[in-house]
Amino acid sequence: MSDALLRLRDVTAFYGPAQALFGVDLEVRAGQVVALMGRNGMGKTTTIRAICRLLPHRSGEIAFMGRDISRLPPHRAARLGLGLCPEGRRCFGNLTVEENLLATARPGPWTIERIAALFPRLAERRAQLARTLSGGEQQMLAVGRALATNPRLLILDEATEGLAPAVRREIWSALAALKAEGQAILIVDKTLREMLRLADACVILEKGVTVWSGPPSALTPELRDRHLGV
Amino acid sequence: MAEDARDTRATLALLAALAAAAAGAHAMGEPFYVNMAARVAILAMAAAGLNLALGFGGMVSFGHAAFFGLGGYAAGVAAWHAANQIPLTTWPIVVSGTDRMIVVWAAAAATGGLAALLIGALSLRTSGVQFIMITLAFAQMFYYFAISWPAYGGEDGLPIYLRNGIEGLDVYDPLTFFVICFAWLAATLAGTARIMRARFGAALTMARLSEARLASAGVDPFPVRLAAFALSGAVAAVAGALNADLNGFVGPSALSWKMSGELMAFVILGGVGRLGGPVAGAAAFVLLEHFLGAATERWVLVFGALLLGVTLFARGGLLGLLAGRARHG
Amino acid sequence: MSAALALEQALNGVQLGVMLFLAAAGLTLIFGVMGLINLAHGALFMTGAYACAFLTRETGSFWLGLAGGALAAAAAGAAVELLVVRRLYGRDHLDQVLATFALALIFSDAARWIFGPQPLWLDPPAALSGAVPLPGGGAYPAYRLAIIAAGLAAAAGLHALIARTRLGMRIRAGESDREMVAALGVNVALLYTAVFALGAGLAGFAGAMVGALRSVQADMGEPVLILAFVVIVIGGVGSVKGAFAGAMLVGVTDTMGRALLPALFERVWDPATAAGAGAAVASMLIYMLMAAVLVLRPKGLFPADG
Amino acid sequence: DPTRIGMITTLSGGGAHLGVDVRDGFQLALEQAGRKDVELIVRDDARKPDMAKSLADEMIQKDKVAILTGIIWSNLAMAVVPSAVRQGVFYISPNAGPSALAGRGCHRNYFNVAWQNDDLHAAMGAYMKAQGFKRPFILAPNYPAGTDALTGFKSTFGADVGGELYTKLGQTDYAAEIARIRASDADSVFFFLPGGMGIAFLKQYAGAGMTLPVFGPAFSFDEVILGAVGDAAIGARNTSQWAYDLDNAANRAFVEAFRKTYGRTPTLYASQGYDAARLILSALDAADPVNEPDAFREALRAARFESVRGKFRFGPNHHPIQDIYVREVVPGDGKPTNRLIGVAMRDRQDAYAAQCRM
Amino acid sequence: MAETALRVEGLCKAFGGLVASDRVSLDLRAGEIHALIGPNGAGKSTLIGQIAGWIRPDAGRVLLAGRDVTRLSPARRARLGLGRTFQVSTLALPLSARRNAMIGALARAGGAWGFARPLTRERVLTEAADAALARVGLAARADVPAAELSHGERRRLELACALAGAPRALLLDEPLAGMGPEGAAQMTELLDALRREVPILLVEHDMDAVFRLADRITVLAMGRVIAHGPPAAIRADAAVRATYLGQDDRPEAADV
Ligand SMILES: Nc1ncnc2c1ncn2[C@@H]1O[C@H](COP(=O)(O)OP(=O)(O)OP(=O)(O)O)[C@@H](O)[C@H]1O
Ligand SMILES: Nc1ncnc2c1ncn2[C@@H]1O[C@H](COP(=O)(O)OP(=O)(O)OP(=O)(O)O)[C@@H](O)[C@H]1O
Ligand SMILES: CC(C)C[C@H](N)C(=O)O
Ligand SMILES: [Mg+2]
Ligand SMILES: [Mg+2]
Repeated sequence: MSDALLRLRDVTAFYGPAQALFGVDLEVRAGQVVALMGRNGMGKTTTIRAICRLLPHRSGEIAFMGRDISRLPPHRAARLGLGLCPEGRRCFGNLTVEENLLATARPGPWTIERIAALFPRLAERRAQLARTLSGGEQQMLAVGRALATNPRLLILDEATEGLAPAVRREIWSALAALKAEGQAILIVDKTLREMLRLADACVILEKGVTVWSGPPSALTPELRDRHLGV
Repeated sequence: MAEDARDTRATLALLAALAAAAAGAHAMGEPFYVNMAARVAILAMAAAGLNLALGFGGMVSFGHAAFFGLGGYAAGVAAWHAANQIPLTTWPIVVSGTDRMIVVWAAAAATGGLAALLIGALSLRTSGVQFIMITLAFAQMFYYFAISWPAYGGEDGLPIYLRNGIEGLDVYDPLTFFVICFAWLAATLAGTARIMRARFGAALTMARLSEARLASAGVDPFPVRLAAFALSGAVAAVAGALNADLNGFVGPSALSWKMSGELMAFVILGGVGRLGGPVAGAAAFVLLEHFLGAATERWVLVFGALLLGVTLFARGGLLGLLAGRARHG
Repeated sequence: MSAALALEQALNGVQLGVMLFLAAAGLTLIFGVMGLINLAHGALFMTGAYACAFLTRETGSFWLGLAGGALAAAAAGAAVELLVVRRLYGRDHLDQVLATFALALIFSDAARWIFGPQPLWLDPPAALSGAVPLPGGGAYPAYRLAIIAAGLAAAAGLHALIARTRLGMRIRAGESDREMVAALGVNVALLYTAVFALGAGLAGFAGAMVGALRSVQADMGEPVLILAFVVIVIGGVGSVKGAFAGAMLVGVTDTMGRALLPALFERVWDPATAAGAGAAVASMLIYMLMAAVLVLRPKGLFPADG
Repeated sequence: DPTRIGMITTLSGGGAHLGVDVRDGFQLALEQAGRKDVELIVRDDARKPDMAKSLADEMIQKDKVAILTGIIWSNLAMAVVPSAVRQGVFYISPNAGPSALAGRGCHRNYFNVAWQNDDLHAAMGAYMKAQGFKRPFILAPNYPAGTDALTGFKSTFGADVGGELYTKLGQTDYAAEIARIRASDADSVFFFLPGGMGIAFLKQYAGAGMTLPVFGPAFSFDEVILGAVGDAAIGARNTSQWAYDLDNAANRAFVEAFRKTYGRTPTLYASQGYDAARLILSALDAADPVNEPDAFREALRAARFESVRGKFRFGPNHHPIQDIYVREVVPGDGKPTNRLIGVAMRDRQDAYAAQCRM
Repeated sequence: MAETALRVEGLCKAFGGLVASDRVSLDLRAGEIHALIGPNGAGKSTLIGQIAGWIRPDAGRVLLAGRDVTRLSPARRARLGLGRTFQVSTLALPLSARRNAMIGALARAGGAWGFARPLTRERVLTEAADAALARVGLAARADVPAAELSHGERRRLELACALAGAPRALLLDEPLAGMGPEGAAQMTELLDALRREVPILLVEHDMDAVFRLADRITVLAMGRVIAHGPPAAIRADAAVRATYLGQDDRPEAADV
């Protein structure tokens, strides 16, 4: 048996006629932090879109909590406990900070107050329209919005992109706190050092295919050079 | 292209059927059905004009009744002035009314084309819904003007007691009049086919399918679209003039939004962006209106359901059923 | 023009504006959230009026009729969304225009079929018959005041719904990023049906109220639909605030134009000509307004995305 | 071959009950006559001139009718009649009587069996003047019959009125107009708003708390309209060439038969439809319209039928010369009804007859 | 020094508060491939848009072969010799590959105002189109509708459309996006060969291709040029590694 929270087997995906994923395997267990890695354009975001049912399904297995979700509409998948913080933040610009958190919130341990305590900056900006927030604040809001859905699996796609170093550090420490509470996280990020420090397992994609997976300790410099270009 | 050839064949078959229907009705001494065929030809011509903008150019105009109606009024006003022997203008030069068809057609085409040029120049600055709505609004402007401007009948419309004529032809003979309308329709379709196969058509098609690609190739989409829109308006106006002559009447309803909607419905019903689409659509409409109208009072309901069905399910329109799958969208 | 007359005409303008707002709010909401042009909106307005007339006749109570009118229109809207409109979201505007044009034809002919070709007459409730004195010596029909009040209340309610409730937040979020709303667990299909029903219900409410003032007939929705288009294009397609501003502008412009222009023209022409020309210019006035707004601000006064 | 009669009339929309009554009155007369050789084709014009025009063309060309009738509205009549009569068809108007067709535009094949548009209004002008009103506010829709109406009114009352207003044909919201009446110094209101327009106006007029006495032609106060308007109309006075309580044998029989067949009291239009049919039938007895058009025309001109309005004859322009009565709206059985209170004008002949050269 | 085909001077563009181009200057010389790289949202496409005339810059100039074209429409610039492809395909899918390419040659061969002669008999156009198709290796696919072409073939057709207009400078926005490994290799080869005919400003996320093709690289981040130079220098640049290429285990320079 497998205690996998999320499991992908040989998943393919297309943007119209263009194939982006050619065979992705991936597994996240309860309480685990998994880093999804690969160079630009290798299919990380696409994999996440496939998980969240934002792309039509072609082939392969996508299971969440032991249940096949490949045919579900996005909202049903989300309600099973996927909390997405998407690439590019995509906050609801015409809603206030508080409304962004409330609009899609679901009951659970993550209340608005708790999120406000995690990101005090958001609490200060409660009534401000999201589109007028700075990039970093929007990023916090996107993370907070995903948490407010009280997910079983938090999915972070480039959650530190374009952020000032200080803000970035705040986010990393918040994520460490989440991990300590047992929150499962699937994470994509450009800053390897911080990510690897947090991750329990790594998955590397190249041109839409899973080419390697294993614990961070097994990620040799040779592997990094070959697959991550560093 | 193979599809083109099929399209052309279907179009020719439709035209032949229309001509045969008129000839048959004439032989059986049924002038009413000859006139009905003329009505099909006229409406098909107007829809073919719209098809140039909407089908081939991708400009969803909800205001083509403006041009159709203006053409009708051009004919009506010219005839009114001729009948009452009042000059149209006395300054700077005296222009008198006329009942010569050729002059009326030229006047209608000029009026419709000019109006389309003006409306197009303003409307083509917008796109999408705004375009749909602003063309509708401009057409409504003409509609309300016609309704309330008392000089030419206002809401009551303008009866044309004397049909405009051509030297040497008896235009009161239904078959002669049909032949005139039919010739116009055939010329419109042939002209459209010709233009669409030439450079201009290629550019117009590209403006619809991929405006960015066209501009990147060094051709400004705006003038191409505007020219197609003006041409389309001119064709609709000539059809409007013929229609006024056929009915012996032109009124504001020729300018109403329902007329615009119906013209659009002909194009879609027949098949968007297909040469013969407007003919199939107009013929289906007129036939439905007449025979369904005779059979059931609820023909509008049936027509609506049919239109809905075609829009939702048969995306190539009637011609799509006849000549193969949809070209549009 | 005396002050009393000016006040009365201003109220007339506001009353027309309020009615237009109710009709336009649904249209603009539907467009803003779902990107759909709905030509059948006028038919939903008519549905509300017929349902109200029918229920009032059957139950004897105008109030039941009014509530039933709004509900019937909302139900019709939901049905239309589920059966037809749902298939049109991804399509281009041409298909939307045609399909909803067809729906409009079907609705009005069905109404003729069910209720007969002749108009129905509906009386305002007895409690609201008669006129209320105005300051300055005039008087104003109580029912029209009630329409203004109900319309403003509905506008306020709609504003509260959109601005304060979670449903409203989701509707607005859907305008901003439909995919993310779904990815975060909201059933967008259901949300759309709800928005469509809400818009239809508002239109039906307006139709029911106006039905008691004028007459209830199958083609009553068309002029309202066209005016509602003008309203939302002026106000900014997709913006409820814009719809309110646009509706008031159109209502007052139209009424004032009709009230003032003929009188103005009478100084030059005889009454018949002046009435004709005045009416001509007055009814074109709002279209000129619209053209001017679009030339100056192609996205309307309050663009939804800005 | 049977004689075909085409009836184009308004059966849907704001003025539908007018057409319905004309049709019902006409059909009643046909049934009573029981003639197998007369065929009636009825079509709805939806009060649209272009629709009426194309229906007329269809009836003439396809159905080959010999006689057309039925049109309610003057603007529709103006679109249809001139070309129809030119094509050799007879047109018998059961209602619309635009001045253009009574004067210079008259035609030998055109007969009006109701009244010329001015008639009832001219009678009301005379009546109101006699009653001592000084400043009536007058209004009508902006179309041929509307202009005829106000012209007719002023031709007897004089041009000095308290206010004059033209509204849009088919308009159903009169808030702005009522505000103007309120703000004027008028002492009474005379309006010509046929069909649904009158209902909307009267309801809104009462709802606005207006109390100036109202006057109008009979169409604005027929039994259908009174049923919709209710008590708001009580006290209003109107002019008519006919009333259901008019005392003559033909009328008594007609009202009774109509009530029996249709379960309602006939209106003015019903009486006009009835008279139109009876006129046609009387002429058909004398001649065939297709083969003997001249004889048929002479028979029409002789008007050898018993009109339900009593005395009836045609003037030289084929328009009636008749008495015009005054009626008052009084409380009735559940809903208000009209009562004959006097005569406004005797042997009224329209003012355009002199211009007609046939 | 080689002749400058295209020069951009101090371009600025802000969308509301977001600065998408911040005083960007660069040039494109005859015979070279100049790569423009940077994180998502760095402003690469926005820059291409401004060069091609789709987006009006707030400040700065665009010079095409020395001529200031900053105020000209995209079509005018194209007529002056600026060719481009788009990040998202702009092909007319229902039309054949040849028909797509013929449109590319339209302006060069006299413009759109021909109403009578069928396109199929326009020798200049067909020849220009066929030559361009042959150049990208699509000669055999000329009569196939674009919709039936594979993704890689479409990207090449897009290129052929641009080439049919005989451009004097070419802007390519992610020509390798969505291609499999072989497709990418083919396209890389094609671009390599093309540089001799027309200089290319290349936006691309595929670093293999970029480092293989580029004569020079400009790196954008948050609208600003953060590095500029030959590939080797860029690969070694700390700031570029930090913001774009990605970090290794060395301490992050920018991280405080
Ligand atoms: N909307 C789209 N349409 C077509 N192709 C796309 C689309 N989005 C991404 N792609 C292509 O799919 C492939 C995978 O992209 P994806 O965004 O998943 O990469 P990624 O690993 O997330 O890259 P990055 O590190 O840049 O975020 C790329 O080749 C990209 O060009
Ligand atoms: N019309 C616009 N309005 C507002 N913001 C815009 C607009 N166009 C682009 N942007 C923003 O400007 C920034 C630069 O966008 P641009 O498309 O140039 O990025 P890019 O470098 O091409 O990214 P990618 O590699 O993902 O294609 C982004 O943040 C984008 O969201
Ligand atoms: C209903 C009628 C009073 C109409 C009027 N007689 C007309 O000619 O239009
Ligand atoms: Mg990504
Ligand atoms: Mg880009």
